[in-house]
Amino acid sequence: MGYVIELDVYQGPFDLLLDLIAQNEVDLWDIPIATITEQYLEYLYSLQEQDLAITGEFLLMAATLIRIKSRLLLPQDPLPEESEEDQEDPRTELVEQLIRYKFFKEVAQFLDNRYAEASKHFTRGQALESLDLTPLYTNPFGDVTLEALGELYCQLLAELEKEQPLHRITGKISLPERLALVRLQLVGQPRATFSDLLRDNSAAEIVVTFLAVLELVRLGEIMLVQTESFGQIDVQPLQLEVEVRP
Amino acid sequence: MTLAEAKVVVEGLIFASESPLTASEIASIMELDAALVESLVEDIRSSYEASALTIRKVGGGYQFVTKAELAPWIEKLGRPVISAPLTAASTETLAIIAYQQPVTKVEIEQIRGVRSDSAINSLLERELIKELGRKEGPGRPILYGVSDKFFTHFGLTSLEELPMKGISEWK
Amino acid sequence: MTLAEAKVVVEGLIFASESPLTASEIASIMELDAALVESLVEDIRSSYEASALTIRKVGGGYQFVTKAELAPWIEKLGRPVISAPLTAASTETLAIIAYQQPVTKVEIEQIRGVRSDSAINSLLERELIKELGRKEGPGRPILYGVSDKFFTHFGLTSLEELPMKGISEWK
Repeated sequence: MGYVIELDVYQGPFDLLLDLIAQNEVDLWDIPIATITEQYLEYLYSLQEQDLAITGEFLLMAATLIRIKSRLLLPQDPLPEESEEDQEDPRTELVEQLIRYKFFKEVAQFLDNRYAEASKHFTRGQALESLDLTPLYTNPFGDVTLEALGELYCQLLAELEKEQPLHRITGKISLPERLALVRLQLVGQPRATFSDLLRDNSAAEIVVTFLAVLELVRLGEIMLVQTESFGQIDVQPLQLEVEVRP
Repeated sequence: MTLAEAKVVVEGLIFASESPLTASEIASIMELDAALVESLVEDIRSSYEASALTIRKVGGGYQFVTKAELAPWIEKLGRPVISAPLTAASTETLAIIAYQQPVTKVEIEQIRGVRSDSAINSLLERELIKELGRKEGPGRPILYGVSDKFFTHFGLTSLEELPMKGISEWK
Repeated sequence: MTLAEAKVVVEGLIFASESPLTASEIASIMELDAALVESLVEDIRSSYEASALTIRKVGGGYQFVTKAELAPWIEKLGRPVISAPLTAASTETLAIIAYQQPVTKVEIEQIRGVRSDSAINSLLERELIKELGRKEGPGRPILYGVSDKFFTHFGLTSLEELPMKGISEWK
């Protein structure tokens, strides 16, 4: 361990390299790698002398630089199997990284300037009294019409008028039974409405029938069609593909 | 600093201060006379006459506030905006209230056969119904009726204009 | 409502809102067209030319702020600095996130050439960036993007205001 503190002056090896390149006034696309490597290592030694820890990234870059330098020094006698890619300038990848980093460093500078500018504008100092947070309905009536309200009211009254039974005998309705029943009801029918499938309209029956219908949808035996919210649900049996084998 | 420049600084200070600023606080920041600050504030106030803002004096300090007549608009700020249609339960409940008003929650529930608290609350929030007072008798339950918004929306002047087709058969 | 009245309401809403209001938010409150709101805001802005205040557009929303030249005076009010300047590491990281979002920590570190955990944490703490979800693939690393506060902090309206020169060289 010992690679702990990030260098104060430089954000990282790219930053240090860019600075060395700028100081040498050389072209980024034609870096004198030997000179730059030497100066880079010198800088790291000087840090060590000051007892400053060097982070791993700086050492990794030192290794990269030395590798590039040695590859450039190698005589150009490519082995037969070496592809063209390998003959590329070994500096290219590093230069591309440096250019990309340099761009973001400039953007960072741009952001710093924008912050300095933005921080000169002050917003309103005092909060206004607390505001009402109840929801605001942009379309409170939806698409309800007066006629629909009237009809709905009629239907509700009609339901009420239905004679209330004196006794109610409720039998337990099982899902498998209802499933079988719904299948039977749909035999030979191109379609049926959900309410066609009901017999006594009890809450329990509605729930179990609905579950049965959902199960049939899951099994791929039927599909459901509803053309408007709260409208009639149409139940349509799907054509079963029967595989016939001789 | 000219008077015009001083006026702008006073204006900025009042706006940006986190608590109402007194004339003497402004005077000490700007190294001016407090009486001069007061007269500058009067100048600023009059230059805001046509705008939405004004300078109010509270507890001896000045602060920018919106004018009182804008309150109905300002109250809309920060409120969640909902554009969902009415649910079937709310529509049924609205129908019952429109035809039977004044009506209590229990009466609504007897007709619908299900609990209607959330439907009623949603209609109240949408301001489609309002409380009309309380019914005499045990528990003094709240009576509901449709709101003015209901009348305006459907262009009604009285409840007698509600469609009656089919309803006479039941009533 | 006349245009003059609408202008006053827009002004009041922008002033009263706790956070910058967009033209479409104002439009929905006032039931007006967003383009009309934008032109009203321009009207308001020009009527504030001689005053201490101006309307700034940040992150697509409008807000009243004091003009930059008043900063030395307003600083005398002793308002706490909302956010200290960022470190160079944080600004670099933020620049990368703004251009490359959604972006992972590893991708940021590849560009910067150094570990960036603490810069990312500091940006998250300041709410200048946010997590956008996770990237598909091994380790499902977190993806980062800039937040609404990023725009206010730097007085930017949209990412398009960021410099584009030089991008073509490496993108």
